[in-house]
Amino acid sequence: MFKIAKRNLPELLRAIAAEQELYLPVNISGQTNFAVWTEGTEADLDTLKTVKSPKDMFFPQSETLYTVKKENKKLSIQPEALREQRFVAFGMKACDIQGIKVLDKVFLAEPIDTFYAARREHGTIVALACHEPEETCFCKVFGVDCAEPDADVVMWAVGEMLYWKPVTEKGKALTESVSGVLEAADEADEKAVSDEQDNIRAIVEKLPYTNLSLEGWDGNATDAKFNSPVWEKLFKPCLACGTCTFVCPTCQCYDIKDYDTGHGVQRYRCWDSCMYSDFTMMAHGNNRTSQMQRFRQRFMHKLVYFPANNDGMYSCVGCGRCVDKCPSSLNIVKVIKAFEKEAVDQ
Amino acid sequence: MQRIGVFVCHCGSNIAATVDVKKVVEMARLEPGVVHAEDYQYMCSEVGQAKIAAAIHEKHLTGVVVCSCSPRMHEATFRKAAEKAGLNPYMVEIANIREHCSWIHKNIEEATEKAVILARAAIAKVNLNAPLKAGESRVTKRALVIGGGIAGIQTALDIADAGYEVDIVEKTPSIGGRMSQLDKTFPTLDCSACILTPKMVEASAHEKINIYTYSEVEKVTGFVGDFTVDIRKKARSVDMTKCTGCGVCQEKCPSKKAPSEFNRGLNNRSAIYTPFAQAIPNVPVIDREHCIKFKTGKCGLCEKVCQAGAIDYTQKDEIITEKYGAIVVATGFDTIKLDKYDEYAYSQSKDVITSLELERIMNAAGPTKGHLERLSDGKPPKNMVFIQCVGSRCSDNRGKSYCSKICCMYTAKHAMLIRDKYPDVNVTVFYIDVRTPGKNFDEFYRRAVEDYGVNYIKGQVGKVAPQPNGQLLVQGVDLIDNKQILMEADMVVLATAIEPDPSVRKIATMLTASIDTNNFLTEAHAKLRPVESPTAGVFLSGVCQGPKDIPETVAQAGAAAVKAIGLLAKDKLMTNPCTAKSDELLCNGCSQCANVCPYGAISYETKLINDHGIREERRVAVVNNALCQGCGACTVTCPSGAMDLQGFSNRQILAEVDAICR
Amino acid sequence: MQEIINRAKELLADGTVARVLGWRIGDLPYNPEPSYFETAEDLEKNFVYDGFCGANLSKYMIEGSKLEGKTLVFLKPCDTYSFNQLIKENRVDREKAYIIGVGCKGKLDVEKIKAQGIKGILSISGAEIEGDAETLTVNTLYGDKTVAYKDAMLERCHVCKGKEHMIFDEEIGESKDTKDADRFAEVEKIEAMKPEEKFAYFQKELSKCIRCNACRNVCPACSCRKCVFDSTKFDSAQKANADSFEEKMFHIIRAFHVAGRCTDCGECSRVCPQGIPLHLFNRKFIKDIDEFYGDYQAGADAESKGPLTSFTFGDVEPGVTGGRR
Amino acid sequence: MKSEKKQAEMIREISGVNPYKCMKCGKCSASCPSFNEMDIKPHQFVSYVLHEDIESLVKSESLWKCLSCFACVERCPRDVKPGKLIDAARQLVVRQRGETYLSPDEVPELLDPELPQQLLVSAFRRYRR
Amino acid sequence: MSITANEEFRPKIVAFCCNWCSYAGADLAGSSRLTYPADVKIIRVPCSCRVNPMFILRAFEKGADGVIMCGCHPGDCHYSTGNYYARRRMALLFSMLDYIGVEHGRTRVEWVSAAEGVKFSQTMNEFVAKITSLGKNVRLEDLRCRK
Repeated sequence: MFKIAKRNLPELLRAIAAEQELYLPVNISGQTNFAVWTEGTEADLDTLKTVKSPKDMFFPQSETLYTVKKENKKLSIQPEALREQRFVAFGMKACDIQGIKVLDKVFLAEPIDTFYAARREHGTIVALACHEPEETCFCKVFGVDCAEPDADVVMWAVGEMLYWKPVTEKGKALTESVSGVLEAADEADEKAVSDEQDNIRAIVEKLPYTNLSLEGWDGNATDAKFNSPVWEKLFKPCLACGTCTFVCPTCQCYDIKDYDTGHGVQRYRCWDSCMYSDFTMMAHGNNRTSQMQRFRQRFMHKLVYFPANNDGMYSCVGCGRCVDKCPSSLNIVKVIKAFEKEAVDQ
Repeated sequence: MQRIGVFVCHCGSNIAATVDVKKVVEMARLEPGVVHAEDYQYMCSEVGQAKIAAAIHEKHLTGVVVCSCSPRMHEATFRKAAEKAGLNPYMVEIANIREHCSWIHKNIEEATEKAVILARAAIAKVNLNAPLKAGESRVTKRALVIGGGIAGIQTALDIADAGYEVDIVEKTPSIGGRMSQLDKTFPTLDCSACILTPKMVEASAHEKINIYTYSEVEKVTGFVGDFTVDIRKKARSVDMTKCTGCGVCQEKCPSKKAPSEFNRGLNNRSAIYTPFAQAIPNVPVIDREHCIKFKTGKCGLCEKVCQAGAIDYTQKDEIITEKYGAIVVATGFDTIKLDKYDEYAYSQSKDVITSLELERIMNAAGPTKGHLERLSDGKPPKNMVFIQCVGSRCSDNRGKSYCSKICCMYTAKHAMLIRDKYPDVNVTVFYIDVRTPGKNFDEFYRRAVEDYGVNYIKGQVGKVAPQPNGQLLVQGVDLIDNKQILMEADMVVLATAIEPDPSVRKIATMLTASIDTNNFLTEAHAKLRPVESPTAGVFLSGVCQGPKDIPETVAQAGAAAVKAIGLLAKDKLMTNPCTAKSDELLCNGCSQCANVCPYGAISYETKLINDHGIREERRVAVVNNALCQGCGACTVTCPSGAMDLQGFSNRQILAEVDAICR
Repeated sequence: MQEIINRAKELLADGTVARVLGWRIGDLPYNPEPSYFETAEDLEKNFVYDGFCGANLSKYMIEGSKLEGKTLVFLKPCDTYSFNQLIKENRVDREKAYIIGVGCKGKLDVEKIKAQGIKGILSISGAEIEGDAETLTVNTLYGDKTVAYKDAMLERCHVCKGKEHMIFDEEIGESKDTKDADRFAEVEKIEAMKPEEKFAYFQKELSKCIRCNACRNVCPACSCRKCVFDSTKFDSAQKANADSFEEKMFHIIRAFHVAGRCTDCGECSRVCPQGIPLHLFNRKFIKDIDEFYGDYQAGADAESKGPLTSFTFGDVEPGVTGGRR
Repeated sequence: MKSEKKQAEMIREISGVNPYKCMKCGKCSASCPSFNEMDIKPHQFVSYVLHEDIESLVKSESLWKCLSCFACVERCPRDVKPGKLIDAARQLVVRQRGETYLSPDEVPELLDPELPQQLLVSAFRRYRR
Repeated sequence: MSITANEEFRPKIVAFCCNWCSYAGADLAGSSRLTYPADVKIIRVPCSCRVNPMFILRAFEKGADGVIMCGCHPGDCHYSTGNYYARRRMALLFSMLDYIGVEHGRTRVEWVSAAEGVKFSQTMNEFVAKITSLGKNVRLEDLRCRK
């Protein structure tokens, strides 16, 4: 394990950025999101959750797939190059990393999504343990330990210090490249980190959602849940906006669109939301015609269909972003609780 | 995908001298959808048109772009040519490479590049064109004239003489209107009744004219060529088929306290009455408000004295529904109320009167049998003062901002007549300006001054004060002498502003015809379409459109008739196919489009809509193609883009923008 | 609040209304959700009306109007403007709504509380509709904190339109005028900037936009069945900001489409997950409309024609206005 | 002349009157109770302002003969309101006198309890501003 | 297609002209041989009230450097009232564009009658000069449309 004084953080960042592209949480006009570091950029490690999840770095909101050029009446196709430069995702949280694991299940399964795979291959994740979890957090429910994120490098912020522990080969290589700015940690430091972990875990126990039960939610629950009358009441406040899906670290649906540039066509993909009325719209119309059906789809997917196809893995990580951001204060927790209540009522 | 042919015209050297037409042809070939491109000396010539036709046949073209002069010049030519060759005419677009290109640019390279871009934009548009078909609608060969004054009568006569059925709807018991109330007419001083009555008789006798008096328009639906109108025939209480017009009922009627509308309330009439002796139809009505039989149930005298047995107390209002192809509005005018002009003491003294009241006083059939006398004491006046512009040309909130146009002339007429008949009466006229544009008008006014000694004073009257001795103290100013004038008068006559008859508001709403801030009906174009309303099939006759004197009214009445005849002469109306169209699936039914439509072409219907499997009742906009003129105001107002304009659709214009900016 | 619940129960019991549209108590102290209630029991147990009930329920009445029978809907003074506007546009049925105008003393924004560094919120007191608390006490995992009520208020409440309900069947509760700022001050500040500063300001704000459409979907004026930005009928459909142009296009066109119809209810700014001050667009149009064509408040009535569907002969010329200040 | 122009502008500004609206009907003069006392007549006020001859207007008898009865203001059909012009001209004169006019601070000293309130207000309207 | 070899900035300008007045005015400018730069390309619309703000933004998106809208003089609209609505719409839109920092002057409205060929050509000359002085539109273009 290594350490660096928080005040020396810019040195560390400079050292990383000297080698590769560096993404980290930055506050831009009041909101913290992941952004590219350039000299002078101030890191915001105090904000627990970025508004958008860091999945953007691996699966951007929109990316060009290929370009069709038109010269007179001839067409030529230029495929988009895959990512070749290495980069570091600095300051990701345990839940976000769990989110990336969910995305891996989708994009790294055959047929492999080459754009995603290239980014995963070239990205090194430096995680930060959650110093002060908040009331909207419920990662523990999905088995995530925010005191010990599963990353290439893990960091803990304790007092004036930042502790740095390389975990994987990638992490070790990164540590090697920045060793000049890191100090070796001693036993007292080990103790400080383990105290911090205890501290974090103790807070997690006190979080209002920590004891949320997932009983009844698994890959076999389709029949039990799909036809429940609860959905009909639950969806009512839903505005059919895409906030929950766009801040979610695991939502992976996208649409493919063409843009006419006047001298050709850019084919690009962009995030889509199952909350939108034109989601999976086809020539005959839409296979989910009501907002209730679309609403149900989102939660059935996260809590039933995804585990059914991925060895029981839920595609919710308990980051609580939807709890924070839903304009009508709806969220996955309310959904789970509503079914819990239904079970009790019966 | 369209199969487009591009035809580039040299226009002799008009285009070819500055635009490399071969290059335009070559570049056009590369555009999507283009399967044919050629150039020719004169595309609009027989040979040029034949080339287009040949290409349409040989290459199975679905669209044509002609790069030539302005579409305002030859669009119709090329569309016709295409239609002859079997192509829908609306699949033709013009790229204007002459007026907008070759004629204004000198550099051949620049002009050629621009011509290519203009061609490209036209091609991009044609790629999205859809065949359009002009709609057809039937024309009901019958006209409705609302208002039975001189304007309405003249319009009806002209239309009827052309062989079409005309109905006149008049709200009072007789046709004749304001003109029937006048004594003499300027500038010839003919007796008004003498020239009007024959026209009234002619109208009532005309086999093509049907007159509904004591009736009002209740409801109008439909559109140009096919209006359906409900007319309320108010209960007359007299059977028109039996009444002989003998007048005994009016003589015997014991209720004689109703103010006479015809005499502007200066005297009274009986409860059963015809407004005036020459009324047409000469059938009285019972004014139920004043009739003793209706008020108390007793009396019934008229029924007893009527030998024809025409009195029918049980008559009810009747609604007649009739179809019309054209509607002419001729609702006329009234004088404004004078309650805001108390400085003239109109409400305080019986001897302060309006000019229209003076007409009645001067008239032999009027309340004073034509003797000029004071209404307060019946004495003949010695000094009379006329005040001009009462309520006209006022930009404050008391009167009307416009000039009432007729007052200068009728005042000169009154002054002259009085001086002629009563030479010892002094007549003073206070005026701001004397406005006499019109044939023999200024000569007429000058005669009043020069031959009849009417005292015209440039200046206004500030106050009229009734004195205890019954005289009227007039305080005015003479701006030429720069003196204030205090004079005593026996009578003061106010040239009161005229305003559209109040009934016009309701009628305008029913017809969706627009009215201006003064309640005058708006014409379709202030200069070029002065007798048409913007609402197709509705025409304007007389003062309802703006202040007019009799000759102007008659001229406009004739013009409105011609316009109506032009419409009625058609068996079918071809509608402009470039009209707005609402997409029912996108329409919110929010009514914003109807708010900006100048033609009232948009209505709303509640329909069962199947939106990709969701069936629900929705309020949606429906465009009437016969009314829509294709301006596109609605399309921009529509936030959801449900409303689009055929021939100039959102996608077409965006495609042109894209092509130009490429 | 009990008075509101009791009245709702009465109206439900006597059959005046078939359901109640209100706010359902959340699972956190600050997240009640718009919801329907059909039983007295549900109302008694789960209805809430407090400082966090910022959601404008007017728009829900579009769907509510399609339901059988009348719906009792609670509207705050500012919400009633939206409701009027929806009536004007035939999007809601007045006959299907029983409106209780509820009092309001300024609504709260949890983001503003969190922005003061308060995290781990477990409970909040002082947000109740009863009483006149000037301070909120926030109990958190990391100790008790206090925030001045005013400092936690939504932006829109600082420029409150007033205490009057524009439309209602009955009113319950007192309102407080919370206006303490000039409605157009922010707009004027931007107007005074140099073009490059303006551009930089909006570029920075709008670059945060994630095109979640929350602003559009919550907006009572954006009541189109299908938005032009979703419709495949034109080449205007956009799903993401693939280029910085698109976020501008979306927000300008959206503001333009609601110009003259926007009641300035502030919901767009309230719901934006990225905290973009979207009201600055709408308010610019409102300010211009007021200045060019005379003061106009959308939703003040349900009949008048809006400023973009009317005109006067002497309107200002477009060229002149762009450069005025 | 330049100061004349400025004065004309000031009169237009103080009175809020647009003299171009005048259609020279003379209704003001016809209504004026002080007409005969005046050397410049009410309808002429407008043209003096229009022609920017404020000097003559200010020196005229009329300036102090106007009773401020506002008959002309009430009856003017064009919203030109000569009475307001003359009122403005008076103010111009008062302003030119400099500091000699009444200031609100002095009012209490001058205040006679017997003095009708209306007179005070009308004095203010005429001589201050 | 390259026109001139030098690097001189040639603006792209879109002009929306109503069919009844301004398009005819442009025709008159043409038949009177009143020149203006070829950078102006005219799109014919039935009435100025057909011009959707979307069209104007679209032109900028695709790389236009200036957009001008011409219609009948207020009061002379062929459809009586169309240009009054257009006037309000454009007043608000232009003010908004100014507000977000798009250089004032890239947009313009001019009322040109069918008889005003001279005015049309003068207006276009002025507008092209103005846009040329402002330079390339970078604040509202979509970078994907750059070549």
